[in-house]
Amino acid sequence: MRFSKETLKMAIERIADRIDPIGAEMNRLDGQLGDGDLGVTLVNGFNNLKGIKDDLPDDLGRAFFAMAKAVTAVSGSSFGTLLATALMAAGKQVKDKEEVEWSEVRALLQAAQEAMIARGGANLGDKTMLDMMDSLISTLSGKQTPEEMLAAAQSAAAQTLKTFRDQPNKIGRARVYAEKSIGLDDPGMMAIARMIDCFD
Amino acid sequence: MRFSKETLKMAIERIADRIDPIGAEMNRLDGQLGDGDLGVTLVNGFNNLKGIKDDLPDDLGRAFFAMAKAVTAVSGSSFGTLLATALMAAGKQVKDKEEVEWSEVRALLQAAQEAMIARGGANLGDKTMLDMMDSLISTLSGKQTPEEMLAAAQSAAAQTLKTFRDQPNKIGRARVYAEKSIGLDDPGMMAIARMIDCFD
Amino acid sequence: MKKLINKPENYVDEVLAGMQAAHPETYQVGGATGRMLHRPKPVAGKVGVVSGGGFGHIPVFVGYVGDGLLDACAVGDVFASPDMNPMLDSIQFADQGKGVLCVVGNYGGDRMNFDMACEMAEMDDIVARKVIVSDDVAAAGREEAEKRRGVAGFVFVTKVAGAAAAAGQSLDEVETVTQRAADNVRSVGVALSSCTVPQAGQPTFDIADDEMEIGMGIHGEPGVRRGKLRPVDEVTDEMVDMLLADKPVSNGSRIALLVNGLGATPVEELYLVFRQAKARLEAAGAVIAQYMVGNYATSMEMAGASLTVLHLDDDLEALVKASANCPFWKV
Amino acid sequence: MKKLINKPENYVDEVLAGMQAAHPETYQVGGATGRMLHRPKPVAGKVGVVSGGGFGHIPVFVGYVGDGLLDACAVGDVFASPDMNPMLDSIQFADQGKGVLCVVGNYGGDRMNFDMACEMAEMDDIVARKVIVSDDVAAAGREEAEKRRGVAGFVFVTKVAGAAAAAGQSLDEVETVTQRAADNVRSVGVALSSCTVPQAGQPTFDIADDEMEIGMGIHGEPGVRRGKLRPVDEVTDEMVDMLLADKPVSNGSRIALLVNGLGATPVEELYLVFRQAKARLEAAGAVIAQYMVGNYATSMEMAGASLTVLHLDDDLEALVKASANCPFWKV
Ligand SMILES: Nc1ncnc2c1ncn2[C@@H]1O[C@H](COP(=O)(O)OP(=O)(O)O)[C@@H](O)[C@H]1O
Ligand SMILES: Nc1ncnc2c1ncn2[C@@H]1O[C@H](COP(=O)(O)OP(=O)(O)O)[C@@H](O)[C@H]1O
Ligand SMILES: [Mg+2]
Ligand SMILES: [Mg+2]
Ligand SMILES: [Mg+2]
Ligand SMILES: [Mg+2]
Repeated sequence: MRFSKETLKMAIERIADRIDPIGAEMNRLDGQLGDGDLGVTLVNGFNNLKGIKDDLPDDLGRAFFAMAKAVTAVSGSSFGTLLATALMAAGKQVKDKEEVEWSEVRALLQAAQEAMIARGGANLGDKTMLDMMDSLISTLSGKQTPEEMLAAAQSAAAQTLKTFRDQPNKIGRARVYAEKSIGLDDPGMMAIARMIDCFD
Repeated sequence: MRFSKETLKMAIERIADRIDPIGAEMNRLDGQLGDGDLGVTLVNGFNNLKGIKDDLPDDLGRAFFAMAKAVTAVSGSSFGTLLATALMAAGKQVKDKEEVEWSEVRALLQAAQEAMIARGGANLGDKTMLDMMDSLISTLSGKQTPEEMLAAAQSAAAQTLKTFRDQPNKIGRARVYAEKSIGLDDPGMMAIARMIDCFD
Repeated sequence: MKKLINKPENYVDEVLAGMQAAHPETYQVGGATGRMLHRPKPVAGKVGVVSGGGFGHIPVFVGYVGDGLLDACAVGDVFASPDMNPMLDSIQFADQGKGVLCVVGNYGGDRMNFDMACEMAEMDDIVARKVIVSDDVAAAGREEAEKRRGVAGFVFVTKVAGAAAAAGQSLDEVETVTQRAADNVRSVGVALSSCTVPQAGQPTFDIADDEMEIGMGIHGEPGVRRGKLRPVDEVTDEMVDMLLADKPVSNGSRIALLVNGLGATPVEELYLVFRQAKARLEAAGAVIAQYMVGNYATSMEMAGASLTVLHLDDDLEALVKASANCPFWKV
Repeated sequence: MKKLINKPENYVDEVLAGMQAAHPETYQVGGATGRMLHRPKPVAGKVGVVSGGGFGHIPVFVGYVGDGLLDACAVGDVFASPDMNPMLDSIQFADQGKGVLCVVGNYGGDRMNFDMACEMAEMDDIVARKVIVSDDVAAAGREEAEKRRGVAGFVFVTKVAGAAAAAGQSLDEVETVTQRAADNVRSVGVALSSCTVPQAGQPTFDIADDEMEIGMGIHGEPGVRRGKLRPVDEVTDEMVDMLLADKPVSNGSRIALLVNGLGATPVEELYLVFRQAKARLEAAGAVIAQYMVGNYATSMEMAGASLTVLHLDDDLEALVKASANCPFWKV
């Protein structure tokens, strides 16, 4: 099976299934440094995605765009906007295709990362979800199957959290608490790690 | 000499000459029962009248109307409005005449009194300037010359003040202080008495 | 006192100067004391329509000088009647040989001074008549309706008078139909906060942070009920109930509706009042043939809103809908 | 919190319902979430013009849906950007094959969400472009002009865009002239009191009874100077000085001027501001070719006023003066 709208549907189902406890955890984490709404964004976002998962268009590009729309409908939080941005950037890469090879997923992540940097104005190293994306992109290099990719992603995610834990946040709401953020995981990074775990 | 615009001009000059001390006295008196603005009305009113006295039209009716306009320009106090009403009512009686007999003055006062009752809604006996007008109208009956009329007016004014002093005010701002007003002269009555004295 | 003003004693005259500076094609300051606002030129061949009253209610009174509305208006101090002279100036300006109708709010000073102005005008052989606006149902019961204050109903009554005059009706006709408008207009307001007369410097009345007063007058005169602030739908219900109790509608009754802001209330909130008032009035059978939402009769920085209903017949409806134009209102 | 509202969480949607109820010939609520206001029908054969932004500034943004103005507008919560979806709805509604121009205030969320909406629209082969309004000279210095917030200048920029589109100009042309309007518009405001976001329930900021803040933003963002309230002529002078220091006028410079009330300030006071601003600008050589006085960009019950100057060229002057019509503004 190649990467298709069925893959997207499955991903939504897997994450949506576990989003409530993840949301609660992320609200707590975001509340330590920010406004504590990341979990709300995640829960509402995946609720919306669940609502459209059975009606995704066959065209992968349009499927990604439909997901972006669903995500943007929930709130004005940074994570939601950046996730939607990522989905749109990925969508543009696969416009007019119904399937792509698994090995192409890495290129989609790369396009997503670039768009998120352009949209959000943060840099790599600022201790945001961008840094998580970055290590995922690195680790997926050369991986061919979903199984290989999941294993690599999980260990990269754990490693990245560890690497950044003792650095300060340099962007967004958490920047004001730069000192306080040392020793704490970035909520956006952690959210991605938790989502990856959903495929285990 | 009959009653003409020259009579009005002379009356304005006489009263305006003495209006400052009268005004101060009336402010005090009005202040005991009302809002203490009667003197202001009198001073400003006669200032305005002084300003037009040399330009009074020959037509007595129009002369009275011009005086009414000048009086209304000063303020929204009851006395000013009623005085203007009186002047207009008198003016209507002598429209298109340049002179009238002195004996007609009583009829002018009567017309003035009726108009003031219609405008202000007070009754005779309420202890207002209307009661003063009423006793002047009575006393002028049969009098022919200005000298006779002045003497009669002065004694009637004094008598009227005395008669009403120990009665309560029944209209206007002073009504609220009805009890307190017993023993005090009504400011509007007193103002008329003082104006009559100016011709002595 | 928190106002964007210069010296309080110059407030009225400076605002009038600003109004003329902004709208010279509509407003000219005139009269011996500068307390008349009039159109640049009288409109020939029609009955004149004028008004006058205390200041601080813009657009009432003076803002309604314009096409199909007032020819001239006398301006008093804040919340105080103008004296008779600018009223007479206004009548003289507006008269074009066909007579003048004065639309007058039911306040002692305004009435008395307009009475005198009309009498004075007579001396110049000008026929001037008065129609009194007394639309505030909260000010007195039905049996004493003549004691009711004039509030936002002025807007509709003036519109009818202006339109009838513009249509070339005679003074008798203009007076008759304007009187019918005055007889058929009802208003009630709710105040949430006070205004401040510049020369007084202090709020006119006190009202707690969680209170409202239903039926309060546009100068802060006492209303029928002071109580806790309620949701806007309930407040609107209470006002609609008062209006309909005073003059009911039957199925198909055609009305004009004004949802009016008192000055400091955001227009967003006026749309909430409108939404509920419309629903309630239509449920009662009324057909809202014409309506307005906005600040049409104010009390400077008073917060609150009022509802005005004009019960229409064919003539009144045509006149309310006729075109008109002033800087605050285009129909 | 003293507001005529129902439940705070329903505030925006109920006001929109009221606006549609009052003006169905101009406003229709639409979009998947009811957060778009649009004209009953798109106008064929012209470039679409849309906007969107936080609520609580009526007539900005959504009140300017109308003839010669906006075709549709996305509506956020109070003082919060709408999400991308009603923006996309608006673009899709307005597109008639000639492309769409989005007039967007310079706020992070509004910009980002319109960026996404434009990208999304591209997927449907709709060409949508953005012009950013950043007119508040108090928000940042000249060297950082791109950081300035968008305030009442939105009114003129939208007018230009709407008129250019109505005149049949191409998207390139509409974009170019609208950008020129945005580049040539400057505003500054003064706040006297705070507003209250309904869901917050408390005033957004504190300000003493005798204080004003010059340059405060329309959500209560800090200004350039907080100080004692001064006479209106001096306050106006300070604002005019700031505008002219940022972009001077020379003898004969033609400008459009907006004297805007922030919501709770009586229109009487706006005429005082106008009077002085006009005198000062004319003394500096400016010719005021077009002007407005009233509540055109508000912050709910915030008291205060703002001045906006649009520096005109022949094209901009013609577009600013072109006819337009929405319930809050007829040109
Ligand atoms: N400009 C940015 N670029 C990349 N990631 C960002 C940016 N701003 C925030 N984030 C990520 O989003 C997370 C917070 O998301 P969220 O709570 O939705 O944001 P907020 O409440 O601050 O709007 C952060 O932990 C960080 O990983
Ligand atoms: N309705 C009335 N009818 C007749 N006279 C009146 C009336 N009201 C007041 N007055 C007279 O006017 C005098 C007060 O005048 P003024 O101070 O100008 O009135 P106010 O300040 O109450 O408006 C009273 O002493 C009384 O004589
Ligand atoms: Mg957050
Ligand atoms: Mg947030
Ligand atoms: Mg007195
Ligand atoms: Mg008095």
